[in-house]
Amino acid sequence: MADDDFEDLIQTQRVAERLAAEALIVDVDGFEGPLDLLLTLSRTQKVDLRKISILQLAQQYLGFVEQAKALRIELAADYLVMAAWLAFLKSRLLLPPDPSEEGPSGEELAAHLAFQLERLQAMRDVAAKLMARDQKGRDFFVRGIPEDVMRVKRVTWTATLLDLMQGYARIRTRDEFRPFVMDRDSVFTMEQALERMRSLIGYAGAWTDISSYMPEGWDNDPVRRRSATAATFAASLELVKEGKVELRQGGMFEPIQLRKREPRDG
Amino acid sequence: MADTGMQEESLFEAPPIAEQERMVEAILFASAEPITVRDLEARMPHGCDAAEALVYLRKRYDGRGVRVVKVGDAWAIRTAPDLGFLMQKETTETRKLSRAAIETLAIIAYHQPVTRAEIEEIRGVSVSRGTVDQLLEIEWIRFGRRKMTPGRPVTFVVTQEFLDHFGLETARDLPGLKELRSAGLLDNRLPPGSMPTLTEGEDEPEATEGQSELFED
Amino acid sequence: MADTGMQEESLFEAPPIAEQERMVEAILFASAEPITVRDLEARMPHGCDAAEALVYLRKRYDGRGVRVVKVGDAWAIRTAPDLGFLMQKETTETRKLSRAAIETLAIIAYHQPVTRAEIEEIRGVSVSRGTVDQLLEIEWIRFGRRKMTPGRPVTFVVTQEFLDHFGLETARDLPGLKELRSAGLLDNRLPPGSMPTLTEGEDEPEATEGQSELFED
Repeated sequence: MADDDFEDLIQTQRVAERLAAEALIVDVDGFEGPLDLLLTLSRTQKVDLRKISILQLAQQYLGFVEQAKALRIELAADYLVMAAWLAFLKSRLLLPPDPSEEGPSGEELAAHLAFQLERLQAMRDVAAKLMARDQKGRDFFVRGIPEDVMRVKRVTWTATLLDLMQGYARIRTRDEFRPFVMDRDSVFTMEQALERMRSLIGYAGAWTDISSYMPEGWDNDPVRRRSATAATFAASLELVKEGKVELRQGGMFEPIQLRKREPRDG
Repeated sequence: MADTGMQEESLFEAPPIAEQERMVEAILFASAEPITVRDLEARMPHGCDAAEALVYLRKRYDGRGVRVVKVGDAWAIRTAPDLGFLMQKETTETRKLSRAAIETLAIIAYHQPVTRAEIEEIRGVSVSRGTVDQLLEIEWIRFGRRKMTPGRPVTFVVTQEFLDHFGLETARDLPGLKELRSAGLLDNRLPPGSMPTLTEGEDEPEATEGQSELFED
Repeated sequence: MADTGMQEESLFEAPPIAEQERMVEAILFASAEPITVRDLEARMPHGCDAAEALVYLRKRYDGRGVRVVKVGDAWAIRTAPDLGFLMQKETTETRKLSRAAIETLAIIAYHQPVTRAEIEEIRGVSVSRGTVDQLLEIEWIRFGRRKMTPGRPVTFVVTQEFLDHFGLETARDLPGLKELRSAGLLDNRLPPGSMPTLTEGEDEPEATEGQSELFED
């Protein structure tokens, strides 16, 4: 009978344990880490967080972890780290201070933990206050028909005085090159005139105006005409020097005439 | 009991017209589309007169930066038409003038008043309409008097805007070719002998009617 | 010539302040987003004082259905919060934030600029990437400057959108901020000696540099 009773008891305990274990798993999952768990546990003290007994809190936490272990609940590593640290803190708080020991005192450590709990609680409080504020799209609203801002791209053109002068200089420099090249174009050289006349003087038995030796197509443009006239005249002089032709002029500004020079005897 | 009765009654009493005006204002502002008087009233507390509130609201916005306007049989808030220009965002980009434009501008500055044909003769290439239009648009050149030559072609002259931009008092302040050369701006590759000597006079734009018009001050 | 000069001058003269007020009104009404004084002035004629115009405009809308509100260094028009009940149609379904996200947001708002490690230190748990991503995505937080501490970790700060959403002029107006500060709860108090090291955060994402902190002044 006693055995039966005992077995019943065990049975009952097992059921209770199982239920407790399930509840704890749920609870542990519901906590956001050891600090959250500590904060929840601290509420059972029903005092201002500033007056909380850290020693009592450490005991509560360690009790919780022990219970979880007994129920073979797997606790995340950080819960166990916190448990180890709280056990250390508890010993520091209980034992008289050892002057040879380095590091912060138990009171300092406890004070910081209290600060952490208070700070976390404060953050939760202001988070709630923040979310309770009037919110955009819920309590106040933006313009329903916003107008698009048309983007107008405007180009400002710029140039410096230097650009301007360089531009002008560029044109004028090109102008200076062009006459130089074009002069050659409209220049009838003496060599060209000589060549032309040498091929023609064979027929110049009678006096003829040297203007008739002007190359064709050079009399329309005054520049070209001047050049051709000068070249033809210079070529004539050259031919006289060579003894190939004779020149004569009736008077000032009279036409200059040319004829082939017959080789003289003696 | 009496209190509750009063409260209940006041719940069905329309808010004061000033409050109704605020409501219409907020709804018109936040609504994504124009909204009819009927729809306004459907959203406002029982007994409101949106049409009356609109009269007040319209008056309130009279002459303001935005107006309460009727769109079909609905109402909306819109920008005042004279402020439409504010709904444009201008971005300014500064670009260097093209070489063709600079050269054309330089010729006009040095030879004004100058016809298009003259510009083309000096540049040795035809001047595109776009280039002249661009310079006119920037307001660095403008039309001068017509030339008293056959066809009476229009001339171009530079503007005050041009002088301001380039920091010149008059177009005559533009340096002459000699100065350009001594400043090293002219290419000196040519053998000195083959270069036609430029005199100060050559660089000066010819004085004509159009020019005196520009330069008189 | 003289006329043109006069016209040009008047173009650079700022319009009367009443007109500037209208302009600010029109621009703010047209935009759903807050606009800075600088942007206002960029859109207004040369020489305008948008800040002064805003003082008048703000007063004008005092007690009306819509209000001129300051959001950081920008301005916006919003409906009066007491009329929110009229706007069921416009109500936007805000994404439900997790408790972790709300707490993280509050920690960033009150401790900014704050590193992930600091957030974790305050909450006592590691911050999941998803939480931060969600807050970044709704543009309530952004990366701040890197901390000048070993590893130069990135920091988080709240955005103008956050201020706009919660109707705050500046982060200094956060509810209870003063009390928290005077209670020393915003101090970055280091744990004395050997505290259990909290889970290290994942690799910090890269931050853009040169962002100003909201609490800097």
